[in-house]
Amino acid sequence: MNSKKEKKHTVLVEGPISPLFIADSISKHSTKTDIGAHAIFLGQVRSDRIGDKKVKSILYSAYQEMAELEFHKIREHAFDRFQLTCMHLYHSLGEVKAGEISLFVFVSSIHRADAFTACRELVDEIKLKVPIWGKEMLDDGSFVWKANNITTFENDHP
Amino acid sequence: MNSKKEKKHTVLVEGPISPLFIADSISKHSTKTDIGAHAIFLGQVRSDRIGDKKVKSILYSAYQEMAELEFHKIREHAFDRFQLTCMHLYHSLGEVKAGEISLFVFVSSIHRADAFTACRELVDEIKLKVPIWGKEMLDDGSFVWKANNITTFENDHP
Amino acid sequence: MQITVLFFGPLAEISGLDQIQVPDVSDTSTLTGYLLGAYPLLKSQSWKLAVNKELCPANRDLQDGDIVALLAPFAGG
Amino acid sequence: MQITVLFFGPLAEISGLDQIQVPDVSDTSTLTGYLLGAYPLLKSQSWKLAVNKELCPANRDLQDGDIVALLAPFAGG
Repeated sequence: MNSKKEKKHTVLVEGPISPLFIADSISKHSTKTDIGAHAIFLGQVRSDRIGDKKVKSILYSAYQEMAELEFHKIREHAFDRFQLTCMHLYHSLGEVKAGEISLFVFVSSIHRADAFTACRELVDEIKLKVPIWGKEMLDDGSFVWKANNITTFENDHP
Repeated sequence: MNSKKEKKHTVLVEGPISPLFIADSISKHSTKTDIGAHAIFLGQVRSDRIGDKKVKSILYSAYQEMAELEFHKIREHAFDRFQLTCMHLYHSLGEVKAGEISLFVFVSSIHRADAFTACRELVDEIKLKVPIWGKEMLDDGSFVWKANNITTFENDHP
Repeated sequence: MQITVLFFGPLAEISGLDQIQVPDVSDTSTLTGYLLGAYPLLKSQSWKLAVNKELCPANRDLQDGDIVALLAPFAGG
Repeated sequence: MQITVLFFGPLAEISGLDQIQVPDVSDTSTLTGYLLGAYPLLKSQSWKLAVNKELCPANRDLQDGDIVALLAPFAGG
């Protein structure tokens, strides 16, 4: 266990993640001259068609205490399996419009293989394990609830 | 063949790639509301130890006409194999200091699998196929030539 | 004995409440039966239970003060 | 008949020149022999040839005006 793992990390942020915030995160790594590779994933809200309507924005909500715990576990699990120098995870709460960014996964390593594999697996785990919900607001004022992984929930009332 | 493929793209840029340039590239995608996933790779110059010396910067040079042709082929090859909305490739020429960014690969797609796989393969292909050289400038004023893939060149004089 | 039940996202729309207190339920099966009786629309939804922020895939005993959350399919990312 | 030979990166340091003109070489094997004779330090280096911006893995005929590049191992990224 190193100190990187033990720091308290803010993951859930209000509103969209701005490109300038991303630039600032990248800049902060210029002093870490053992890093050779950064892998970044950005989830952008799509203006999907739902019937004859279109998604204008997603309203994200979460079971915050459990979400933070899950992000922490996902983080530890990645640090245990990959040789990583840094990891930063951010997910939006509240309204994120189509075209804006709601997920920012940023992993850095000495060589690129670790960053690439960790980044991809982190995104999969976040989508699968973190209790976040998204209400897709449509252009006629109605809404539908988004679901990433409905099959793992089907008929699962314990 | 769609129009995305046919545009002339600037790939080789003078000096390091700045975080603000990256932010600006990301911002430009907010109007493309069919994009759900951006995968980004950044290559950062490492301050590797070489014996008792340290790398201060890399001086990149290229066989520019061939490099541009290779970038173009790599680009086409990725568009043929993956469902991608956009692709942007940038590589530095000239001096890039340790901690600065020399490679920026930016791929966007509707769903994340295409962006992730394409991004990783693009980086592999760029390292393997593009005629770019890097002179690692050391802190005592000496230098060494960097090589990504020496084994594929070994004893290969035709 | 008192259990706090939390509702989130689409399930909070069904219950009309963010949380309720349920007395005298000894395990998660009993609690599930109670919830399906109280909110029949839950039968048409997919959801899982978490007990004290841990997913609960099988029946387990509950203790006074436990916090149980009803979780609809996640949509992060 | 005239072939242009380009040197890049570490190989330009060996040749001391960015490019030379070589007359009367009919194929890449002959050219390689000429270059190794003219610049013996090339023997200790790893490199490939590109003819008109295409890598050339086996011997091939050369034509007047062809541009041949000597490429040391790449270091992009």
